[in-house]
Amino acid sequence: MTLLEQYRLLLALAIGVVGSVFCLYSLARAIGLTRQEPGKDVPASSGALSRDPVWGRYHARYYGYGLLFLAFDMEMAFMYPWAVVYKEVGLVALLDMGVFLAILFLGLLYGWSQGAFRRQ
Amino acid sequence: MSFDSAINITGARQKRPSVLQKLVSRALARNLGCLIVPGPEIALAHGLDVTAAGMRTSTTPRDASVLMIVGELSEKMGDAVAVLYAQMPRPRAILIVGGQTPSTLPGADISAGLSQKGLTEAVVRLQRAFADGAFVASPEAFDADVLHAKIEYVCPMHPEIVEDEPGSCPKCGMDLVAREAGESTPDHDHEHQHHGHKHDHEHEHEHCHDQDHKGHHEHHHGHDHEHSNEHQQEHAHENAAAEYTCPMHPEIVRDEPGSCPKCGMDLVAREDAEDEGASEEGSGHGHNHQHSESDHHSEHEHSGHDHGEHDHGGHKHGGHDHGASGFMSMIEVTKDLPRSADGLQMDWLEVPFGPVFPGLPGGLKLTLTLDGDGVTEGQATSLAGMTIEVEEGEESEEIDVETFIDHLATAMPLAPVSYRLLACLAIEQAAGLNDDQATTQARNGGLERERIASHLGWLAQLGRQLGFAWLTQRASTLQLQVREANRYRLAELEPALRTLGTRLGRTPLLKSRLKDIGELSSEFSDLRGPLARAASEGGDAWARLWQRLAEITASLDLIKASSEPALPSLRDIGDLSGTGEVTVDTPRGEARLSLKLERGKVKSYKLDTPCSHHIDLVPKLVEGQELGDALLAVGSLDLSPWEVIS
Amino acid sequence: MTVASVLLALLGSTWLLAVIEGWMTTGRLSPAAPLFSGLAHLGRESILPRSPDRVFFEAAPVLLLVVGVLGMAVLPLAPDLIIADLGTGALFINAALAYVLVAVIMAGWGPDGAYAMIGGWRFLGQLIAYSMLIVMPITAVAMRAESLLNTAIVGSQAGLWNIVYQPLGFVLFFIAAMALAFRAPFDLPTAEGELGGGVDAEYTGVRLAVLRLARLTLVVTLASATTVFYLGGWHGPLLPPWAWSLVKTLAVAVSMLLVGHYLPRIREADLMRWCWILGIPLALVNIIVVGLLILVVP
Amino acid sequence: MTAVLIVALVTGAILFGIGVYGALSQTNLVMIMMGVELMLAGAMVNLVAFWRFLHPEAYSGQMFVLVVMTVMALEMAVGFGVAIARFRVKGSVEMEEAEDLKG
Amino acid sequence: MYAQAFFVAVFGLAAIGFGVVVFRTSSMVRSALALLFSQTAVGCMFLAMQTEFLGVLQIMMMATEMSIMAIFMVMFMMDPGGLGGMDMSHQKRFSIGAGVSAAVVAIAVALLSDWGPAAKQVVDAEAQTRALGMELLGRSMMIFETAGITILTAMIAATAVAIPVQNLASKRAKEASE
Repeated sequence: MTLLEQYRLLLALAIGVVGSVFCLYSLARAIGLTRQEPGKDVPASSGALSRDPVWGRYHARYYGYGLLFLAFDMEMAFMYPWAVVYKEVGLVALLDMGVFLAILFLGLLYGWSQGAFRRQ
Repeated sequence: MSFDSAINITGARQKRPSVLQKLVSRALARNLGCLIVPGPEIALAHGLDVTAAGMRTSTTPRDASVLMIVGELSEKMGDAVAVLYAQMPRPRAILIVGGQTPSTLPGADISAGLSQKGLTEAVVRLQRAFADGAFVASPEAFDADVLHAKIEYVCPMHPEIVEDEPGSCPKCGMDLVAREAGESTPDHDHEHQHHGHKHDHEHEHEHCHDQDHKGHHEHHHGHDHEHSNEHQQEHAHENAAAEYTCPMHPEIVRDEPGSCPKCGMDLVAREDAEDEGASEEGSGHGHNHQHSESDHHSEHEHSGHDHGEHDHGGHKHGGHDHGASGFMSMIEVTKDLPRSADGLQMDWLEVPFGPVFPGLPGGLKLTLTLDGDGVTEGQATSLAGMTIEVEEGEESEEIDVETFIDHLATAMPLAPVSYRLLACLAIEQAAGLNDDQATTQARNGGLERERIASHLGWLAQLGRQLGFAWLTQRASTLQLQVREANRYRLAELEPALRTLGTRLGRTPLLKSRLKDIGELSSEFSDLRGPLARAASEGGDAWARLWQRLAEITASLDLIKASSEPALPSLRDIGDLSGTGEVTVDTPRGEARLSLKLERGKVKSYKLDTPCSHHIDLVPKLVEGQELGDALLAVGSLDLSPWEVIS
Repeated sequence: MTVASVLLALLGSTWLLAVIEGWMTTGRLSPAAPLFSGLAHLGRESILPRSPDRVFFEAAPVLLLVVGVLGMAVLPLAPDLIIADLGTGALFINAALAYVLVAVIMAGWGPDGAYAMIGGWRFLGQLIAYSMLIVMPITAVAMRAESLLNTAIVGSQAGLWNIVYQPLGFVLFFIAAMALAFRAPFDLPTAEGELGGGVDAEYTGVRLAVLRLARLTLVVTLASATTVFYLGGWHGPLLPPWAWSLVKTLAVAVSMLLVGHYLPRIREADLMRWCWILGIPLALVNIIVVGLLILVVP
Repeated sequence: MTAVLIVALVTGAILFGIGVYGALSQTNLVMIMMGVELMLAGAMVNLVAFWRFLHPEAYSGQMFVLVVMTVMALEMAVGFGVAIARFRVKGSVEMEEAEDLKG
Repeated sequence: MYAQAFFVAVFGLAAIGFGVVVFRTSSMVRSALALLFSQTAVGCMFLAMQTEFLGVLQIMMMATEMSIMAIFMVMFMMDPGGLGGMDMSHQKRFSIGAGVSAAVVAIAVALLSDWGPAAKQVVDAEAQTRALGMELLGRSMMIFETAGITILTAMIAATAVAIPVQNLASKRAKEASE
């Protein structure tokens, strides 16, 4: 298979899955429709009928991790091509990546020392 | 067993011609998920094993098809049950085990006695009902008062004015604005409830409209050199400036009319008292480069209505700065909000946990104010607790002693033996009877057995809270076995009970999960029972777990040393009079009962239970905790909402 | 043909997993239970919450299912039993599984309910914790195989499985995979005791059925990935290759369920701290150890 | 053959244009960053198209895309850092309210 | 080859469509996820252009990064749910003008330039990744290491700016003020 044929197959697979889910939905519709009743459509909150919208400014306590993750995550963009040729290149590759990771690790250590690794 | 010829379920679905329906009905019958109200721990305390009866337990109404009500429900729980039932997808049915149907629900589909046998039979009938009647031609509609938003009308300036009808405020003459009645006014007249939904739509409509107005306003404020006449106009407008605030969210303050970003309600005018500094901040040169792109809009389009409100609102003339920049100022939204520990001001949410929440004892309503997934404050109330009139006046009715004992025991479904014993002891003391060695031993045996069962119930609840399925299964099985075991059987179960402790000690993650959660040092005076005893050893949830496990072992030893456990029954007391005050160490701590006996009848009594005190610890325990930790801290108190006396 | 067999294997494994899950919760082993449960879900109403973000609400279960299937599509069951043997297969499965997060956030935000929303945002924190532990162990695997082709990765384990060659990587990957599938003890976004169902809470009827199916599919996919990366894929004596793949996949999937059964839920703060303070350094150590091994042992 | 290149370049140009519009028109720091992300995405499309259709043998083209991706991530990390700091001090990340940042 | 052009165009349209949604919806999470899917479509375009490693990388990185963007949007926007439907933009005309002219200029360059003959074939994904790896360790090694330094700088900058200092001195000052 060429590359494009593979992607087409994957795309077709995804579309097929979506299609079969829709078939399932229409089957369920054929069995019956949802009856509109008071209270039924309010998000369940354990016996209390809380109607207030909750879409507010949410305090994500992990933003310290989040910031470091955004940066640190990029490391793997370089790591995969590196890993593939690692055996071929040998020691130089190890040293290269060692330096790269050591630099990034410094960043992690700095973040840790500044208290980024905690619930804010 | 005989079946009624045709059982229909009240929550059936509308029938549509479909070949699949027969098959689907069968599948539904075989896959009954039941939501237990008030909670699975009550079912276990009554010795009901739902899984063995052939249903699966669901933790949310969304995944349940049977609403199973165990025992009597209080009035407040009736409302909660109606909400839960409404939120279950059809087909759904109601199963009542040992109680009455709450008035908020349609009649029970199946009722059963409070026994495993009754439950099993009921489930068989339910399955049949689902197989036959999951789809009917015209299903009953379900509706209850509690499901409707009540609209009330308040004066934005005088919050104490609350009317049922639209109109104007008797104090200031402003138009009253509509709002959904909150939980703060539960006894509010239901007159307008049926307009609830319609009203919402109207609102939405208005609100779109208002957006337009806001848009035009925006253009007004652009400092655009091409439109110098607009500039003048702006000044004219500013002189008439007032603050606009949302009647429901006082933290929303705007310089222009519009709608509340949180609820979409119209903002109402109010006198701006102290926003000088803040709007100074928000103003300035920011809008200098705000080019007006609105030539095609009529610049004079703002509604007379808005101006009308200004006049009513009583604005402050002059001295107002250029505060109204073109867009809504975020600074103004956030400036009055409380800050979290890290200095960010986010929206706080008030979220109900309970009364039927899988991680908390049923009947306990915990309302947490959440900042992200952290708790800033919390409040616990019991919706199931008994209410005792404490007045000791002459007019209070005399209660027959046996009735009194039964009443007390059934009112506390999580510890019936303890309270039965408490009542017996108090009455006997009032009657002046002396202790009798054999009876005391048997009674103590019963009490200790209940302690074991109760602690096992708590362990199962802990497992539910922690998603620790093994613990829940193991502890529930053991609880069901211990509940009515005799000495011989208890001796058989002893190795299993001890193993449970060792297994828990070896479970990874458990210690890190429980350590330092819900710390209560011994300086709290209100602590009783396991809480007080654990306070000396760290006083966190981890210490409480081990305290309860140690008590299970200790109780086993006590039972071994005493005689056969028995249900306490009252000895013959005759027609004596007197007063008695006794304390019994129930599984949750010392309960105290003092009563006055007159001619063999209970004249008046006073009950003091551990949970009434423990529930007051909740706000302190949850404050500043992560959500899961806060719930765990509340759970580790082992509150029984029934034993909270108000 | 290949597509059909792989999908059949996926469906079969999911079904077996559902049976075992039912066995663990009810104590009854009934092979027909998943079928009846699915039919029952079809028969129940599927409720739409009032004024939700409907696009998100509808898309989330479907996206989760698509992601699970696409992940499975790049994993080989036998040398030639693979739907698409992508040149970057090991990376592709990562990319597909990243959308689990997107689906969970959608499911959390969609219904405008407090429990669901908190669950959705919690899972983002969980991703920040586990994500590096998925990526970095796979790098070490790719180092040994000198390729990102999943078939080449299995091929590189002909002599010695990676679980022996790099046990540290296996442990980290297994834990991270469980966190990705948000099964207990990492079920923070759907915690019943803490969030009353969380992101699952608003789904009913047929949507719930799709969601449950998707979640089980996800477990199978991750188990299959573990098999491919660490357990030597189709390698094994006697049985045909595809059978070995299936047996190993099922064993890993069941062990994921079992581990969850015997552990309490982890705290989110602990999960994040341990993953970053312990997990990432360990993953780096794993890479360096594997690197040295590759250089030293020919 | 060049048809694909043209299609890709046009797409990249339009994405870039949308990004420019977003970055200029939004008042919120985070939204401005979204505009920048879109601009970078447009640039990446162009880079990949150039690599694929003009110089498939020069892998520095791919390397360039990697660097752009890194820049995207880092821009977000620093941008969010600034946003948090700003929000903490002033309670807002609206750029119109950010006089002190303009200097 | 028409198929290739077709798929590039389809995903290009998807990227543009989602890109437009980013600035047209008032719900912030929608906006962030629209950007996510726009970037995903860009990744799919890469795939359609047979640049597999970069495409898959783009699809993966953007899923996590844009989701993190979503939470920051929710944290800092006044009305993340978009319930009020407010307009958070300014200088619309100028921006539209700038955006359109930028796009037009770029399109004009794309259409008017002579790009010369296009390469017919590329090597398969496996070889591409390998070649990229060799590039990384060969000619572009300094770029790679510089990227490391840049990432470090960004990490330090982001942490230093965003994380509140909680050393002893500030804690004491806080206590004193209370």
